[in-house]
Amino acid sequence: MRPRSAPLTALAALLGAALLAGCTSDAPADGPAAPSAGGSSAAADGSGDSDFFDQAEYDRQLELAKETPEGPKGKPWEQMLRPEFVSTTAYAKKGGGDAHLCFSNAGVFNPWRQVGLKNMRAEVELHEEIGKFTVLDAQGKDDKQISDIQELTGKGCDALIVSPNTTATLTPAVERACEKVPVIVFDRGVETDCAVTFISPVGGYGYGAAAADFLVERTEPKAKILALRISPGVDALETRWSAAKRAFDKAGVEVVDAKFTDGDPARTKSIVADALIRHGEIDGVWMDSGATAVAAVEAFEDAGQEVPPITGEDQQDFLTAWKEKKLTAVAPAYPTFQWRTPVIAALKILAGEEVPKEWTLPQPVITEADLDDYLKPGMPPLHYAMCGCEELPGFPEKWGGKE
Amino acid sequence: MLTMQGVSKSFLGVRVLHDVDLDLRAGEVHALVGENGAGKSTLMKILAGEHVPDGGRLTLDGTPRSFTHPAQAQAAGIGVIHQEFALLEHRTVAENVFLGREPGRFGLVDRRTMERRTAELLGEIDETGITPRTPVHTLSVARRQTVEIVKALASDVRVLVMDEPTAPLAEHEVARLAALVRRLAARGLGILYISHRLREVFDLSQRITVLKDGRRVTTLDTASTDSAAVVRAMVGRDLDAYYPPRARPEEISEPVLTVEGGANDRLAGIGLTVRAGEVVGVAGLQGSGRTSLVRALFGAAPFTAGTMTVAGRPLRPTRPREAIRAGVALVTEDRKGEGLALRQSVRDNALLVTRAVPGRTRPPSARGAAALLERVRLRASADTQEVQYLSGGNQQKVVIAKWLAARPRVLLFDEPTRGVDVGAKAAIHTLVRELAAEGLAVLIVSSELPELLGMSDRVLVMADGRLAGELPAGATEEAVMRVATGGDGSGPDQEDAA
Amino acid sequence: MSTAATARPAPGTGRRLLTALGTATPVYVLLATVLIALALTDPGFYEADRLLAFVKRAAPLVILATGQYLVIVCGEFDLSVGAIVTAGVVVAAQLYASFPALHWLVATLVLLAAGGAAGLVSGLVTTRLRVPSFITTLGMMLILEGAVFFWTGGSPQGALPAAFRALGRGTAFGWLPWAVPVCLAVGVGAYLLMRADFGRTLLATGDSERAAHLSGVRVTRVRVTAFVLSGVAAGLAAVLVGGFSGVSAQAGQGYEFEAITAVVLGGVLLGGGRGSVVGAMAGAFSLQALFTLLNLRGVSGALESTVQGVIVIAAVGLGAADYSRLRRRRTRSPDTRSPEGTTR
Amino acid sequence: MTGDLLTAPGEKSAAPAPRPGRRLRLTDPVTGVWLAALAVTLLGWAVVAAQGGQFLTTTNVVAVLQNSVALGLVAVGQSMVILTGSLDLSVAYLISLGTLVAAQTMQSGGVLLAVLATLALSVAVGLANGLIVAGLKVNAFIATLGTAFILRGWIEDQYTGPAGQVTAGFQRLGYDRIGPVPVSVFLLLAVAGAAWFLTRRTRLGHHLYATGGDEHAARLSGVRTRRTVVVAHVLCSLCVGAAALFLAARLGAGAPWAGTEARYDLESIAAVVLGGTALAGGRGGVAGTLGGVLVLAVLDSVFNQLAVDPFFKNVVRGVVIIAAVALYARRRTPRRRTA
Repeated sequence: MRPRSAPLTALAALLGAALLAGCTSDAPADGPAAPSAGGSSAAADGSGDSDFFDQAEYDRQLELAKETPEGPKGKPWEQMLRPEFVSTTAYAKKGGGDAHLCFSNAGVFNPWRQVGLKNMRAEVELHEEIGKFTVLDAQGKDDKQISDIQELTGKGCDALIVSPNTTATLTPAVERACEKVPVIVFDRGVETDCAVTFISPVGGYGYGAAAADFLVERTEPKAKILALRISPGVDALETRWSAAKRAFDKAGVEVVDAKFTDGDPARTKSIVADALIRHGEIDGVWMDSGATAVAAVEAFEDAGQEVPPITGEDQQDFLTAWKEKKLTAVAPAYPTFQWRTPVIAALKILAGEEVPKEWTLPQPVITEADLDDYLKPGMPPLHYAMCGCEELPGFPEKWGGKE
Repeated sequence: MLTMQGVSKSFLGVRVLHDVDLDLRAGEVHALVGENGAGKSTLMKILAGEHVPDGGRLTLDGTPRSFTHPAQAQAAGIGVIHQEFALLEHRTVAENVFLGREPGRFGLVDRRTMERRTAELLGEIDETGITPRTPVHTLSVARRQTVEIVKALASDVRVLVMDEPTAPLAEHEVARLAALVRRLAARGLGILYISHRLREVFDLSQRITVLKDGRRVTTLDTASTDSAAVVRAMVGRDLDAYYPPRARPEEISEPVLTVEGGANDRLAGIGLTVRAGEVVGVAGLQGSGRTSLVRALFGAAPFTAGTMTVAGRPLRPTRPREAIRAGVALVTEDRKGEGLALRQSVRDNALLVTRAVPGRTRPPSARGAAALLERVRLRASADTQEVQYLSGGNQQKVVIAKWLAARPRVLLFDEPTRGVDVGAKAAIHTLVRELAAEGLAVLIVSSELPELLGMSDRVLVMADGRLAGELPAGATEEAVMRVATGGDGSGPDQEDAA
Repeated sequence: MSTAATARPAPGTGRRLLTALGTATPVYVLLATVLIALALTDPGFYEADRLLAFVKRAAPLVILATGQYLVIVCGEFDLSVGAIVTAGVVVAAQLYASFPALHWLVATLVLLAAGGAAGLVSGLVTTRLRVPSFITTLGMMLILEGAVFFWTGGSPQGALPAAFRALGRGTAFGWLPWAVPVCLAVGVGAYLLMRADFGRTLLATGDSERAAHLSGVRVTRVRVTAFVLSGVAAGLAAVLVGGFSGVSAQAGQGYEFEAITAVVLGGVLLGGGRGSVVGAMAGAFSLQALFTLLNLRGVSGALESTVQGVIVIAAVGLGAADYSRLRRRRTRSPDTRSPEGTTR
Repeated sequence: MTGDLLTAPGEKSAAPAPRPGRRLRLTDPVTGVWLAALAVTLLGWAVVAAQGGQFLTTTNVVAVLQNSVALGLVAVGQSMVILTGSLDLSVAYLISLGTLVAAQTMQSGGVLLAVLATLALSVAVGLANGLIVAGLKVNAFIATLGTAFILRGWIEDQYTGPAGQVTAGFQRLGYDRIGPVPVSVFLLLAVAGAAWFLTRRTRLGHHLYATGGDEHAARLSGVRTRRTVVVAHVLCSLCVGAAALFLAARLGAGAPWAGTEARYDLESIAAVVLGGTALAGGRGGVAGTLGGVLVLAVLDSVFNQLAVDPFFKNVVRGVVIIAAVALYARRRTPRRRTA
């Protein structure tokens, strides 16, 4: 018989196997919890920016941004804001032996994540008590990350670190994992509090507002602002934008264009050039992330115009351009040093030490004043300055830099 | 049974059919003849449901019909055997036979019934070499045609339209086909038989309808007419001198092409000489190695043994390019598939060889190209026209022009006038003879024995991949067939292992 | 031919023009429409420096479309050009990280050669191993993207110096962007190439590989050459893109589809054998002009792709419809006959 | 495109007709790709074992199967359009939109309505694709690329992030399993089985192959080729709709990048050709496609076990895809010269 009946046979066989094996579910035992609105993110159910705006969270972030964190000075990755500690004795690793840490990574699809992963690996190297460090990369696929988390829970990890690809979609998988191992979530959150700790910097509102406030301060009222965004639908970026929009609206500054660049510098240059033509001049540029900031700066130069106040991020190329071209700029950061913290947290948890339920890291903003502290010559253009990696083993070569 | 009255068709203002009337009786073989472009194809496509006529009526058994899709024509009982087979190479015979009308219920295909009925149909026409499950791509051309016919029979056709059914067939296969056609007619089918070959037409048909320039010229009773009358009706003049005069002995000079002991997996012990000024014919049954021979000479399916010289220099072409460099040219049997780049202009086709093989000759200027096309008596509205829109005869002239541009020493023709209308045929024959007279060595392969015998200064006969004999000019067709079939009438069954 | 001339009605100027434009007619109409719309939207668009800036912006896509045209017209696809651009920019940055003093010309030549090498591999795999080029170049795209980031650990490590970037960003004589003469040179070069023997044999190969082979065309070499040229064009585009916008890990993203769209928009037949390189370049200009128009009209960033999609389908759809009519009209001169077997 | 130039078409000596017996042919791509899947599994097992790991654990098997579902569903749909000689590049965006529509409808209108809405959306997109390809005669590559752009614009304009909420009951489709076999695998097998039955046993299936094999011949034989192309596109989109439903169940919400980040468009085409279906249409089938999907999934799992750099994975995948198709091309070269 040609393989024409193969699928049917297989189906029958599987059904038979199924009856013998009985039914199990990888969904959380008590059924998936209905994710509540609020928390660190909100699911949108339609269009418009307001869906991403959460007044309480906004206020909280703006306050946090002003506070001084607890913790060792000069080591922001160990600092925390308003910590509420929880006991972790239940998770303390019994007996000696090396710890097995596992990490489900959303992916390394941008330089920020690449720098971050290097930080994390270097942090792991610092600790001899970590015997094994398993990383599964979901390559940006939610579906794969769900499977990765399932796979990792079956691998005898002592603790599981998760950097979720998407907030909402990974919730059930994380809940399931919580039942088996202590889970540490960082960067984006998930809509469950089952994780032992959730590590993140202050947040998108803080970022967006810091940048917007700077522009409001440096421009006249009624100024024309160009907003350059990467792409729609990314929650972290949407919160930045909604905070900025609010700040602009309040100050009466006009956002003449809000455009998506896809993170493509060529496209960014075209957009800025066309905006200059449409609006005559642009008084300020707000960006939801720094990837294309230098391209925007160049577009002004190429058009023979002075670069207006501009916001960027702590990426090396932007800091270099800032210094060399004496820009009026500010660089809020979403620091990559947060990739170190989960490892530290995991070891604390395995040692039974208490950790904050929400470990909120400081989120410094680079200003004219401290630009020189962050700009390290010899680092590659897409490096993120706020990596907290200067003291780590292998610096700067592992990060692609030179002494 | 089938009548067409006043059928007209225009393509954007240009009329290609004017008020054509035609009637077909049950059990009749009705031949449709005419030069290329006379409107035969369009008429056939209207019957097949591929084109919708602008005017006129079509009735089948007294019921008026109009088709907008081939499926409707089929359902009405009209089957069409196209010149280019409508077969799916990678599907089985049964799947092809029942394509578009698979048996079964609820949209399911009843394979068993399908295969059984295919076997029955094959049995009905005594075809034993094909099984329903054979994939079509493993079949020979003749057998594929049989599958096409079975396909038509499977849909209970009442009318069968056959477009140049013998064009791809060898002589003995033609005889088989003729027998089959007669049988089908005897079963009460009406058969519309389109052909260029008048001999078949007279052999098979009861009536002949002649089309010219989109109009019906006449319909004749086959029994009471002769081929001269039909040709006159087709071309509107007499064509007495079919073939140009042969070469006089003094016009034939030194050998240009020689082969000794040429062999490959299809050929063995080939030894031949073609001299400048000479036209040598190659006869043989389909599969006897005629095409393999010219392809070996051209390097397309090279000899693996033996020696070959062109103009005194040894040559062992392993690719056409090498043969071309040495001055060998091949006009292939498959004009559309191998001879022309159909979407390119007349000029680009004519210059293709000189452009592809620099060094042999420089590509002629635009004026040179025009002179070349005039030389082959091409009738085209402009040399920037795409060749696909030319008639078969004109296309063939472009192929010949392509080779002349490269100034060859040896011209190989494989079926030079296949699918070419009567007028263009004569022009090509004249041209071939002229070229020989200019000192080229010419080798012609043709399935049409009258053409071969009329054109050649001598005829080589092939059988089983070998040269079985050589006959002088003026040999009879019977003599050729005797050599080709092994001389003792062991019969036309000696075909390929198909 | 002399007999034909009398029978044929003298074609009107319009018809002759249509015939000359050939299959690319719809793209010229589209280009003209978009250019007029641009003029209405922004009267300053036709000032010399603005126009030059537009050409500069369009240059990478035009060059990619030119390369892609060569591949498509011989019956193949090249999906790897976007990856070659990305890889090119990253490789250049990496080169400068290791050899900061590298002369810009050397770096440029390295990129062109590397692009050509990638094209050579694609071409050889396609012709020798008979893998459909869609798959070959899809695989090449995965391989290039993977390899280059595997090598650099995810992101390029060096910055591109001003000298290297001049070709994509700088100007000659203070007013002429270098990208414009480069683009012009590529355009003229491709036009001449297509008129030359190579171009004609390339078209014939795309039309009928068998016929070309039996006419002495070295079809494998012709095809491989087309792939190599497409790769070199992508390498050149990488130089321009890298120059225009600097180091980026996603410099070439989406360029492969844009280039193919541009070529098809230009009336070139996917599958080979028909279409002009000028049409392909016009397709690229139309696409870029369309992007600019959408930008200038302030169409919501998100809806931009919808507009693009609709226009591409409409233009190509209209092209297919228009073309068949044009073809028939040309066909039916009295001495030529119905197309035979062209329906395939 | 690259036919055998060296053989005279008129003289193709017929190979002996294949014996009617139904023996397992190793040269058959379907057999080949399943053997390859087996080989990759064994290889993975050996390599992982050599590194001191275990490959064939329940966890891994579950992961392999689970990871095959979404791609499998899309690839099954893609096989049907490719068999018909067409192509669908809009699948990735359709998945994204599908998950969003499913999750949102489910939040307000219940599971049944959500399923119907998603499938209705799929039919609409498939119909649009089919009509543009068959009706407007736009090359499938461009046509579906165009619809992809249209869908993309729609998604980006309408959605700013994950939306909607899937009911707990529906989530079981994404998470439950029976023994080591996730229930979603049964969804895949059901869809694949239906597709297989459709292509092999029904009139429509015969017409799909016929249209892909030689559209002109099919049309002359009375096959409604345009209708067939349209139906193939609708069927493909329905499979994609099923994939969207599965992903919605798995993700618990709709995600605007669910389809694009996984590059389901190109990946599904890769899986289909890996499974031995000719890109030109007319040859191949669903059974091979499933094998192709499995090869990719197993490969991925092996990479996971060995902690291969994700960038390097792409290199290997590219090489595997090219190599596989090169092998098929070699096998398809008939051995004509031995006659």
